[in-house]
Formats: sequence, structure tokens, C-alpha cells
Amino acid sequence: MHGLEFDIAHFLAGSMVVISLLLLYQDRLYALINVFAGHSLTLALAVGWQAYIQEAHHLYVTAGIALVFKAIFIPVALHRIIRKLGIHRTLEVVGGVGRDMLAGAALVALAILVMLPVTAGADALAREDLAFALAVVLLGLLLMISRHNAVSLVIGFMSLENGLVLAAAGARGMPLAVEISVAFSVLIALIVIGIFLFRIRERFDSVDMQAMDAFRGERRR
Amino acid sequence: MPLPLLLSLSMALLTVGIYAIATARHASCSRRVYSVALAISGVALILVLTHLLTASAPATLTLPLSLPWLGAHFRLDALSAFFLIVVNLGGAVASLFALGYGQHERAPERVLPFFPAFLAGMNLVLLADDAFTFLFAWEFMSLTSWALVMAHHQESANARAGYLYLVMACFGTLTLLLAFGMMAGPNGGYDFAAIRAGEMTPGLAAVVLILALLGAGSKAGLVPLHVWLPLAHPAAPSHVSALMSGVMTKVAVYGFIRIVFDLLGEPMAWWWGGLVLALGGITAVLGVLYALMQHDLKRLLAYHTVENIGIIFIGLGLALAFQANHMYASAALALTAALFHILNHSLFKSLLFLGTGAVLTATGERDMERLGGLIHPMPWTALAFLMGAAAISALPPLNGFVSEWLTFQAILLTPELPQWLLKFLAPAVGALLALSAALAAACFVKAFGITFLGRPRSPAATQAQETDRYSLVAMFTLAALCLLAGILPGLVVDSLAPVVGLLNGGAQLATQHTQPWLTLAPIVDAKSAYNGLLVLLFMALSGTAAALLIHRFASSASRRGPAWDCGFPDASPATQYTAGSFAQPIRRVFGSIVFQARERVTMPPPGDGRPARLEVQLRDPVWDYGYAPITMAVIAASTRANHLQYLTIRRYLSLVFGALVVLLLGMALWR
Amino acid sequence: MALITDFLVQGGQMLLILLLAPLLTGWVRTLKAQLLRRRGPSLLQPYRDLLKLLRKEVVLAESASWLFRVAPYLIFAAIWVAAALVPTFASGLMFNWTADLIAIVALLGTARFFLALAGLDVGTSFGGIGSSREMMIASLAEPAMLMMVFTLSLLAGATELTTVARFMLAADVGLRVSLALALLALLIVAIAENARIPVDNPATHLELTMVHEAMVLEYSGRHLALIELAASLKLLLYISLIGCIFAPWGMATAGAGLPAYFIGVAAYLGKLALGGFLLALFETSIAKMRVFRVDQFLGVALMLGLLGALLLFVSRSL
Amino acid sequence: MSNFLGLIAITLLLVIPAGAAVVLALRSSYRIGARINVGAALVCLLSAVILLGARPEANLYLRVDDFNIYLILLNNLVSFTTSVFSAGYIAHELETGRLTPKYLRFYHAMYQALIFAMNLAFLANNIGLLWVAIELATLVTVLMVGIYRTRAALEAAWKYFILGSLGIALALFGTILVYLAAQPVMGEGLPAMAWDQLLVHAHTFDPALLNLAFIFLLLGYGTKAGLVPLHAWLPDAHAEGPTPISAVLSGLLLNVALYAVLRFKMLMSANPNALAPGPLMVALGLLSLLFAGFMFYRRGDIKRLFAYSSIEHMGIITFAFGMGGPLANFAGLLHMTMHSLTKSAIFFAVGHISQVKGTQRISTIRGLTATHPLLGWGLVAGVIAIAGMPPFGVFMSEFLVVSSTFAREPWLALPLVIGLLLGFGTLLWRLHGLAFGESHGVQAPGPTPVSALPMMAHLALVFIAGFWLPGPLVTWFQHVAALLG
Repeated sequence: MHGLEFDIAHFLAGSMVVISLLLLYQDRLYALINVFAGHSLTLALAVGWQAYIQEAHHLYVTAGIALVFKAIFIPVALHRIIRKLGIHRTLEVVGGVGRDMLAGAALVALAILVMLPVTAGADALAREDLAFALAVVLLGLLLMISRHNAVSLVIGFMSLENGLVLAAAGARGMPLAVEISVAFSVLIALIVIGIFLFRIRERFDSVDMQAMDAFRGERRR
Repeated sequence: MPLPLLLSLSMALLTVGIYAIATARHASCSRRVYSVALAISGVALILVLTHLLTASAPATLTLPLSLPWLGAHFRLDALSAFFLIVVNLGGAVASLFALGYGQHERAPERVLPFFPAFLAGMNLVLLADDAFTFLFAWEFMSLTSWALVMAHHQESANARAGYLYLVMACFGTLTLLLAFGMMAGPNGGYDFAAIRAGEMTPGLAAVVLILALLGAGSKAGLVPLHVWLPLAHPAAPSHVSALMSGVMTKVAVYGFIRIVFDLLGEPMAWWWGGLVLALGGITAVLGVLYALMQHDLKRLLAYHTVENIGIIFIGLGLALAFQANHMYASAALALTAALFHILNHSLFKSLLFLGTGAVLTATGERDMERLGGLIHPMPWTALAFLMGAAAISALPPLNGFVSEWLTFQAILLTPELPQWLLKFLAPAVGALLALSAALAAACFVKAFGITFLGRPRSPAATQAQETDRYSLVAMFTLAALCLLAGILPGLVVDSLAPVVGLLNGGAQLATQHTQPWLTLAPIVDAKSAYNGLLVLLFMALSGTAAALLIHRFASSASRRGPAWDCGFPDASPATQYTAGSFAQPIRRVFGSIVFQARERVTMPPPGDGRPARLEVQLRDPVWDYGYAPITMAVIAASTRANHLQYLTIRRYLSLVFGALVVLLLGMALWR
Repeated sequence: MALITDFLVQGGQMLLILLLAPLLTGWVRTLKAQLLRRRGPSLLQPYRDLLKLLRKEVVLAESASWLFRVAPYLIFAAIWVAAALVPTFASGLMFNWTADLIAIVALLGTARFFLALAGLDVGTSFGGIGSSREMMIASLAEPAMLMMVFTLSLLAGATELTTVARFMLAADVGLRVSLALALLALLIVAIAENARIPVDNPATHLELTMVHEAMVLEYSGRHLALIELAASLKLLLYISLIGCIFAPWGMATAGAGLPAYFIGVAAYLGKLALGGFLLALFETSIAKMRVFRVDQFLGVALMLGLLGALLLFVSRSL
Repeated sequence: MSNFLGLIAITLLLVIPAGAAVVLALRSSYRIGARINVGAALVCLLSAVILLGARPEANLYLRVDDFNIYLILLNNLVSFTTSVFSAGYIAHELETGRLTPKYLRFYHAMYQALIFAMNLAFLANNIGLLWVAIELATLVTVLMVGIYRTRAALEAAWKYFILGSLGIALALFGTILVYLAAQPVMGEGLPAMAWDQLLVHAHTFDPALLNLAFIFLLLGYGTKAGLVPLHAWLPDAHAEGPTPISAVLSGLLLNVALYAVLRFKMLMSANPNALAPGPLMVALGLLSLLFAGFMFYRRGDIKRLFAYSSIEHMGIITFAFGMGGPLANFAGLLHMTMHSLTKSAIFFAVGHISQVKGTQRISTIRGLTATHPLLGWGLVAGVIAIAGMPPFGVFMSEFLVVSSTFAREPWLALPLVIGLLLGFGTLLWRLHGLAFGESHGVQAPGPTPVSALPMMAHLALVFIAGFWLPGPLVTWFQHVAALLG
């Protein structure tokens, strides 16, 4: 493949990492959701580009799913949810963004460090994509654990999953990529619905412990 | 061909157990089960007796069970035959006793299914010839006896005892498992033949020895692993207590002998013997001291089991020390002493527990402070118990003395040992042995005197009745055996010879029954001898002669009157000596050191009607410094760990994240 | 023929000790009295007491059981047999090998066991005091005794008294530290076992410190007689034991002719007299100690015995 | 011929549950629903038995070999017995009104869907397909855990959902990495994801990539297997869901996850340059074992108690496979089987108990052997079995694990034994409270022997396995053990 294709793929994958870092940086839910929409959009572009340069047409489907489902449908749904739950104005301050950014940077470094020796066999594109994908995955995980809010938890998870799709797309001629992304979309849809149905309120995870003991039939001490 | 027969007998016992599950609630079931158990044990007893006395060759058998590529190996040799005699004798007598005793059982459905299974388990342990079968049967034995301990689970004390017992049993099994794993090697040569053939480095052999000590010792009640024993043995119904104390502990000793003497072969270092010897001495003395402090009759007996296990291990330790220095003649003596004591203890300890059972049914009391004067309502039980007490106190001409005498003789040979430590250790252990013998006598004066003599201390004791015929027959069988083994020790020693030879590289004692007047003279060059028969004859002759002469020539008149008591005739039985007050001098002499015994007397001023109180407080050092800290640590740790049950999802995610990052870092740095 | 003579000698010895025992007790009593500047009873007083007791009827407490009546005979038999097993004027008598020193100690233990039970039988407080203290004392005295036995058997190579005596007679024994220690231990044990001052006072009644007398308090008539006889037999046993082990001179060997036997008997009588005298001297020169210092007193004996044995164990290998 | 038969069996194994799920989703009557449920499970079981006789050769998607055949059999056996148990159980739930018929229809449908997913996971030859199946199983169980709609149930379901999805995601990444490792050697397309092909070429893969993949797979599927520190979802999911589901979760789903891990471990050990996965698995196993041992002591909820026991045993099994070698691997496989049977039996007993007593609080349940002998002794037998005492099958596997470990790595055997003893002691402490002592509280009549049949059947199997194993099983185990290296 010649330089331009490679550079574009490289650029798209890299920008996903950047956007992941941006996700870490957000402290308002609205902003978080919007940035995530951008994240998914970039993913759609990256996958589409992969489809183009690999002549793997089924990847267009994946790209389409990413575009329609993750870049449009989910963000809209989330907007409605948070408005319904009345948490759209909340500020999230967990430990401070600066710490998260540092950790994020460290994770990116780790991802590259792990990936460099690998893939002597695999071609350069796959290697790059893989390193970036791993970075995105780790950053998503970091986002998940650095926020209290159920919604941002989901967003973190979805960005992580974006990284997976990126990796899948980067893997040349990987079969079942479409099926996998479909399966994942179902999963995410369920999560979102879960939030919606179960009325999982803000900061669900820190309900009063004594109350929880009562119905868990457990003594703490 | 006795081996298949024995196996099928064990199977029969198991089926009896299953049958009992179905019909336990019927009144007649108890009688059926026990009579069948009696019959089976009797047949098995005859089989193994013939096998041992005819000194026939070991028989082996392999069944396509257990580990598929291994199969279940069984073997009947002199050693297992001897222990099978102990087991089945105990089983038979216990069943006989239970024919009467079992009628009073409150919860037969919790006893009848497990009793035969327990017997079967012990038989199988002795027959097993590979590690898997051995441990399988071993654990099965523990499990069934645990179920029997839990028979009266409503008392919380019993539940606690059962729990402790089961945990300790599991500990023992795991240690034995490790020992066998070490001997079998990474390729899993689990059958004993392969283990015997295999070679071990001294270091590994030492590890195995220590593991065997832990495993078998925890089951036999070796200090400091004895804590469960005095709780668990009394909790069970009395005939089961007799089995557990008199027989199961012996099976544990069998495990030790099988592993250390048979499977490991020659002891690799002299300190093995020293270790076992020291443990035995400590166990003996501590056991009897514990026993002296008890008021519960069954618990007192249980602690005496600990003491006797100590004596047995003294013999074994001596044997190891001698073997390590290739002094096989002396080792033969020590082994004979140990095996003889195993037999003896199974006899009189069963007898004593059965007697306690009789007392229990007659009065419903185990606490000596509420008994007394039972010799009047139940003279025969008293006589049997007295014989048991005299035997366990090592009084000639009964059997207990013979084995302790042999042990002493073995200790007297230790100066020949080259190692200095052993030179110092042996006489010290001898002193401990003598001390424990004397204290045992004191303890059984207390046990018999307070329970059967004096005046009844509670209405229950006043209304006691003599126990039923089955129980009496059972007890007197054992008593008679105690006497026989005491006056004809030579015959027993001779029948032990093949066992000793098996464990001692062929060396065994000189045949005894050829000695003049059936004297027991184990060591030929040293002319130390003992002749129980003549001693008995002497005593009988002189005693009867004195009696006849006096009644013939001097007065034979007698009349009843109030007790004189130095002119203070007292109405109330409460003024008698109690178990506590009897033990007081010894408590002050020994207890204050070992148990930090504290006494507090609260004496109301004159004119004050309140009774004076004496409070005695004892602390168990083993529990305080050994077990309590461990329990504390576990509880504290689980309290800390418990916080992990209440984290938030975010925290849990962080755990996963942390694990991932750590592993990735490891990957990155690993190269 | 030889068998018969052996029987005769054996029987003679048994009768001899039976007859001598009260005399020894009387001898000690008289000596004690005279050492205290009293006239004291005649030597034959114990015989008179025994005969009187034998003729009297027995008064049994209501709560006494069959054991209470059997015990005296058992105790007497056990102690008599034990005493008969100790070589007195001649060693190697036909029944000497039926039981060694350990067995003798154990036989005394049997006697003590039943005596203590008898003390508990009637169910009085004094009986309890007696037997519980007796067992406490025994629990220390017996090990000390056995340690002494160890020392001897290590020297003589056997626990058989005959062998020991012969070994001691042999010239090459010489003086040994362990022997001295063993002797001391044995003396202390003997004092304790025979309920002498300072452990117990044989001449006491109605004293809260009594041990032996407290146990036999309820006995009367022939039973008491037997027990008294047994007690003096025990004393005799210990003195002749000490004599046989540490002063076996003049002791005849089995099968030696009558003259040898006569020399033996003479020597034996001499030893008894000397032993009795020393005992009386000791008892008059010391005061009775508190019951709870007895354990220290006996602990000393145990330590001495152990020390003696240890010394030997070590020196044997040098 | 046999190939054809096998193909039929496989199709049945997949189609029947899927179809049943659809049908059940439509039927509303509980009575018929339960019957259909049991029937479908029975058919699956029968076709699994057929599979024993006639194995089809593998294609790119599905495969039957020594490893998964006995797991398939076990899977369908336990799901059948559980469906029988659940029929009685659910009826009671209906009476007490904890469940409405609407949810019931949903419950049965999900049950069949779960069976389908698990059968698919076992049969899958394609690692992507394996992943999809496990994801499906996760989703279904999430829905079932939350079925009671109590606050606790929702919380448990949510926790399970999030952690499970994360695990799934990690596993997917690992899968992709495996493909990437294979693709240069084996070219693009399906063969590079077919497990048997992968195994053939594994030695030529890029080891570094394989290592990375294995880390992700271990963590991903390990989360589903409930290994500490990834276990958090497991206790609550067991405690708050319906008991039949707890039985299936412990008995089967954990096996599925472990099965996936082992498949990839085989790939690892087939590649000489890749890092040995042993130490990792040993460490995780020991961690789980010890942690669970400490957690028993303070449990107040009976179902949570046994959920932690599942964690403990997953730890033991992982440890065994981590040790490797013919003995340990054999032991691990045996332990998987025995644990499924025993643990589901225990959960059957626990289900009845909690229904009889109307509570799951351990402190309020006492003296069961006196009040309900069948349940009480059943529970005792189950716990004794799970604690690894004879005459039950777990003893055999623990015997092999401990002895072989000690012979090879004495220092590893020490924590193992300590953990076993700890777990034993703390679990038994709880058992004594439950089964013995003075009973108090509600004295409702116990279940009929018939409805206790599944429990007794499982215990009987475990009992027999305690001293006798069928020959074919042994040979399969030995083959697989050799493959696992």
C-alpha cells in the first residue's frame, strides 16, 4: 500500500486516541455525550477507510452501524435519558481531571510499549492500529472507573468497545467482524435500555450501605 | 483365603448401615443391627487371629476401583492382622454392650446407620494397601465417627466438639495426603509396594516423618494436637466413645507405624527417635495431668487416652532410636512394648468407657461431683470398672503393668545408644513415664473412689440400678482379658513376634512361652524377669491363707455402726471429699505450673448463712498459646476481607483494570 | 530334694519377715521413747496389740462396701508378697526372679491403691484427706524410687535384686556418686512411704496433717490388725531393701548350706537393728513439716534419682 | 452413518433449545411451559447421549472432540435435572407470588436460550463463534438474575452486567489478537479462526502476540469464571437470582468460561516460545482459593455462602490446570465435573431450604437434620462432598491435585493446603449451624421425595464417582490432559 492510504488510516486511528483523551477531560454529561458522538464518528470513518483499502466490503456494514447506531442513535437516546433522570446539569469531579489525563498518557505509553515488540510478522498498518486500539481500550476502561455516573460509565464502555471495533477492522480479512459488531451493538443497546428501565439513578453504585445490608441478608461487621 | 472374606465382611457392615437408615426408627432395629455387627466382628476376629497365630504369608488383592489406572489395593500382613484383632475385638465387645445399652438411645436414627459404617471404615483403613484407598477409608472413618459424635447435636457443646473434631481430622488427612504425595513422587506411584521400592533422600524422608507425626498424631491425640479428643470422645454415645478412644486412636497409631516403620523403612537419622520420644513423654504427663483436673468422668477417660498414646509413642520413639543405630534386639523390645500397650489400652479403655456408659444409663450423670456410692446399687459394674482402673494404673498382676514394665526395660537399654542427646533424653522420659504412671494411679483412685465409693451425692445416684446382662457380659469379657494378658504376657509377646519381625528387619524377641513358669524374660543376657502368674498365685495364696486363718482362729464377728470419723459423725454426704478436693493437693503441686491454676475461697463471716465457695480457675496452655491465636487471626482476616463484599461497581472495575494493567506491565517488562 | 529345700528356705524367709515385722516396729518405738528420755513400751507391745485387735469384733460403718472388707486382705497380701521378693538373709531364693525391683515397687503401688480406695469408701472427710494426700505423696515418691531403680539396673545390668546384690558384693564396685545419690533418694522415699516424720507422724490421731492414719481411721478389729501388720511389713521391706542393695554383706547365696544361712540371718538382724536405730534417731531429731512442703522434700528425691541416672547414662559412654 | 447421526445430534442440540425458547416466549401457561422446558432439556440430553456414540467430523464452525463431548453431556444432564427442579421450585414461587406468570414465560424462554448459548459455546470450533455464544449466555443470565425486580436483584444484575460486558470486551480483544497472530501464517479468512486449525499451526505463531492475547483472554473469560479479583459479580448474582439459575450459573456457566480459557491454554502450550500460562493461572487460582476461604466465615446469606464456595473451587481447578502435568490436569477435569454436579445439588437443597424456611438468612436456619431430615442430610452430604471428603468424587480430584503438587512444588502445596483447610473450616462452621442444633423458626413441611429427586440423583452420581469412574471418561480425560500439557 502506498503512503497516503497508510497516513490517513494512521491519522484516523490516532485521532480516536486523542478523542478518548478528550473524553477523559469532560466533566459535563452533555459534553461527554457529544464528544463520544465524535468518537464514534471517527470510528466510522476509520472503519470505512479500512474497508476501502482492504477491499473488504462487509466492513462498510460495520462502519454504517458505527455511524448510525453509535454516532447518532445512542447519543440521542442518552440525551433523553439524562434529561428524564434529571441529571443533565451535574458536574462530575472525581479526583480532578489532571490526574486522569496523566494516567491516560501513561496508559497510551503502556499500550505502545506492549505493542512495539509484537507483530514483527503483522504488517505496519495492523501494528499501528493495534497499538492505538489498545490505547483506546485502556482509556475507555479508565473513563469507566473514574466516573460515578452510570451514564458516563456506559459511555466509557462504549468508547472501549469502539477501540475493539477499530482493532477488528484493522485485522486484515478478519471474519465475523460484522457479526461481532452487531452483537456488541445489541449488548450496548441493552445496557442503555437497562439504565432506562431499571431507573439506575445517578451515583447508583454508592447507595447507602446499611440499606443494602438490610436486603442482602449480610452483616458487615 | 481370609482377605476377600474380610473385605466382604466390611461390605456387609456397610450394608447393615444402609439397612439401618431405612429402619432406624423401629424399636427392634437397634437389637438387629448390633447383633449383626457383633456376629460380623466376631467372625473377622477369628479370621485374623488364625492369620496372625499361624503366621501365614501376606495376602494381597486388587479391585478395579478408586483411581482408574491404580485400582484399589488391599493387603493383609502381620501388622494389619494385629490391628484388625484390636479393632474387631473392640467392635465385637462394643456391639455386645450396645445390645443392652442401645435400648436407652434417644436418637437411634443418628447412631445405628453410622455405627457399622464406622467399624467398616476402621477395617478398611487397616486393609488398604495404596495411598488413595488408605486415605479414603481413613477419612471415611473420621466422617462416620463425626456423625456419631453429632448424634446428640442439641447440646451446643457437642456441636462444637464435632466441629473441632472434623476440622482436626481434615487437617490430619491433608498432612497425610502431603506425606503420601511426597512418597509417591510426581508420577503418582501411590500403591504401597511402589512406595516401599522407591528410594528417598534423608531430607524428604524427614519431611514425611514430620507430616506423618502431624497427621497420625492429630488423630491419635498427640500433644499439642489433642485438643479435639477430650471434647469429641465423650460427646458420642458411650459404646462409640469406647470405640473411638480404645480403637480408633490405635488405627491412627497404625497409620504412623505403617508409614514410618514400613513404608519409609530404615530410619535415616537418630533424631527421629528423639523427636518421637520427647513428644511421647510430654504427651503422657500432660495427658494425665489434664485428666486429674477433670470432673466429667468421660472426659477424664478421654484425657487418659492422650496419656496412653504418649506411652505408646515412647515405645515407638525408642524403637526408632534403636533402629537408627542398628540395635535391632533392643528395637524389638521397644516395639513389643509399644504394640503390647496398644492392645492393653484398647482393652481397659474400652472397659472403662463401657462402665461409664453403664453409670450413665443408671444415673444419667457424667459429673463425678453428683455421683458416689454406686458400688452398693451396681456392685458388678463397680467390680469391672475397678479392674479396668487397676489395669490402666499399671498395677500388677494386670496387663497395664506388663507393657509399662517392658517400656521401662527398653529405656534401660538406651545407654548403649551413641548419641548424647538421646542419652540425656531417655532417662528424663523414663522419669516422665514413671510420673505419669503414678499420677494415673492417683487419678483412678479419684475416678473410682468418687464415683463408686462413699455416699451418693445426688438423688440420681441414690436411685441407680444395676445395668443389664449384655453390658455386664461385655465388660467382664474385657476385664477377663485384662487379667489374662496380665498373667500370661509371654503368650501375647510371642504372638506379637511376627509383627515385630515385620517392622524390625526380621529381628524379634526370644520366644517366651518356653520359659519356666511362663516367666517373661525379654532380654536374655540381663536377667530381668517378671512373672505375673506367680505374683497372682502368691497374692491369692497369702491373702486367702490370712483370711482363712483369721476367720478360723481369731474372731469373725462384725457389726454395723455409724461411721466414726474421729468422733465427728456427719449426716450430710456433702461433707465427703469431692473430685475437686481430692485433686487439690496435686493441683497445687503440678497444676499451678502447668495450668496456672488459681483458687479463690470466699468464706462468709460467722453468722452469715451463705455457703462458702471455692472457685478454681484453670487455663489450658496449649489452647491459649496454640489455637486461640490462629482462630483470632482467621477471624480478623475474614473481617478485613469482608469489606470486599461491599465495594462499589467502580471499585470492582478498578480491580479488573488494575489486574489488566499489572499483567500488561509484566508483559512489557518480562521481555 | 533341692526343690523342697528351696521351698523350705523360701517359706522360712516369708515367715521370718512376717514375724520380725512387729518386732522392728516395737524396736523403733522403744528407741524413740528412750531417746526422748521416756521408758517406752516393751519390744513385744506390737505383738500384743495385734493379737488383741485380732480377737476383737469388727465395727463397720453403714456406708462401708464389700471393697472396704476385702481391701485389708489385698493390701496385706500385696505387701507381704512384695516383702517376700526382697532377698533378706539369702539372695537367689527360688521366687526372687518372679518379680524384679520395678514389680516390687508396683506391688507396693497396688497396696497403696486399695488403701486409698478404702479411705474413700466410707465417705468421711478424714478418709478423703488421707487418700488424696497419700496419692499426692506417692505420685512423687514412686518416680523417685524408679529413678533409683534405673541407677541400680544401669550399674548391675538388671533390675533383678539378686543380681544387684551379687553385683554389689563383687569388689570392683567401689564408691560412686550415683550410688550415693540413689541411696539418698531411696532413704527419702522410704521415709515418705512409711509415713514417718517429717512427712507424716505414725503416732498421731485427730490431727489435720495426718495421712496414713486418716485413711485407716474407719478400720477396727482384725482389719486394722492386718493393716498395721502390713504397715510394719512395709517398713521392714524398705530397711531390708536398703540393706540388700547397699549393704549386702553376709548375705548367703541360694543353696549354700545351713551355716551360711545362719550367718546371713545374723547379718540381716544386725542390719535391721541398725536401720531401726538410725530411723529412730532421725525421727527424734527432726520436726514434722507442713503437708505442702512435702512435695519439695520429695521433689529433691526425684531430682537426686534423676541426677544419679543421668550421671550413669553419661559415664557409661565414657 | 455415524457422522450423519452425529450431525443430527448436533443440530438437535442447537435447534431444540432455540426453538423451545421461541415457543416458550409465546406460551403463557406456566404448567405447559414447565413441561415444555423439561421436555426440551430431555431431548437435548438424549441427543448428547447419541453424540457419545457418533461423533461428526469437525467443520469450520462446529466440532466435537474428547474435550467438549463430556462437557456437553454434563451440560445437558445438569440443565435437564435443573429444569425438573425448577418446575417444582417455580410453582412455589408462583404461589408465594414472588413471580408473576408474565415473568414466568420470560423465565422459561430465557432458560432454553441459555441452554442454547452454552451448547453453542461448547460445540463452537470457531473462536469468534465461541465468543458470541458466551456473550449471549451472559446477556441471558443477566436478564434472569434481575427477574425478581427487587432492588437487590436489580443491583446484582447491573453489577453482573457491567463486569460481564467488560470481561466480554477484553475476551474479544484477545480473540482479535489471536486472529492477528494466526493471520500472517494461515492467511486471511475463516480457517484462521477455527480452533483445530489454529492448534495445528500454533507453533509458528508470533509468541509475543499470543502472550498478549492470552492475558486478555484469561482476564476476559476469567471474569466470567469468577476468578478473584474479577469475581465481584458472582456472589450477588447467585444470591439474588432464582435458585435454579444459581445452580446453572455455578454448575455450568463457570465451566463454559473455564472451557474457553483452557482452549486457548492449549494453543499457548502448543507454541514453544510463548510464555507458560501456568504461573498466571496458579496465582489466580490460589488467590481465589484463599480469598473465598476467608469470605465464608462472615456470610449471612446461605446462597452467597455457596456462591463463594464456587469461587473457591474455580480457584482449585484453575490451580490444577496451571500446575499442568497428566495428574493435575486429570484432576482439574474431574474436579470440573464433580463440582458442577455437587454444587448444583447443593443449590437444589438450598432452594428447597430457603422456600421451607422462608428466608436465606443463615442465622435463622437451624437444626435442619432434625426438622427436615431429607433436606438436612442432603445438604450435609453436599457440603461434605464439596469440601472434598470421601466417599465423594471431589476427594479423588483433590487427592490428585494436592499430592502431585506437593511432590513437584512443595512450596506451592503449602498455600494450597492452607487454603483448603481454611475453606473447609469456615464452611463447616456454617454447616454445623445450619444442619444441627435446636431448630427454631418456620416449620413448613419439606419437599416431597420426588421433588428432591434431582438433588439425590446428583449426589448419587458424585458418590459413585468417589470410587469408580467409567472407562471412556477416563480415556477422554487422559487425552485432554495430554493436550493441555
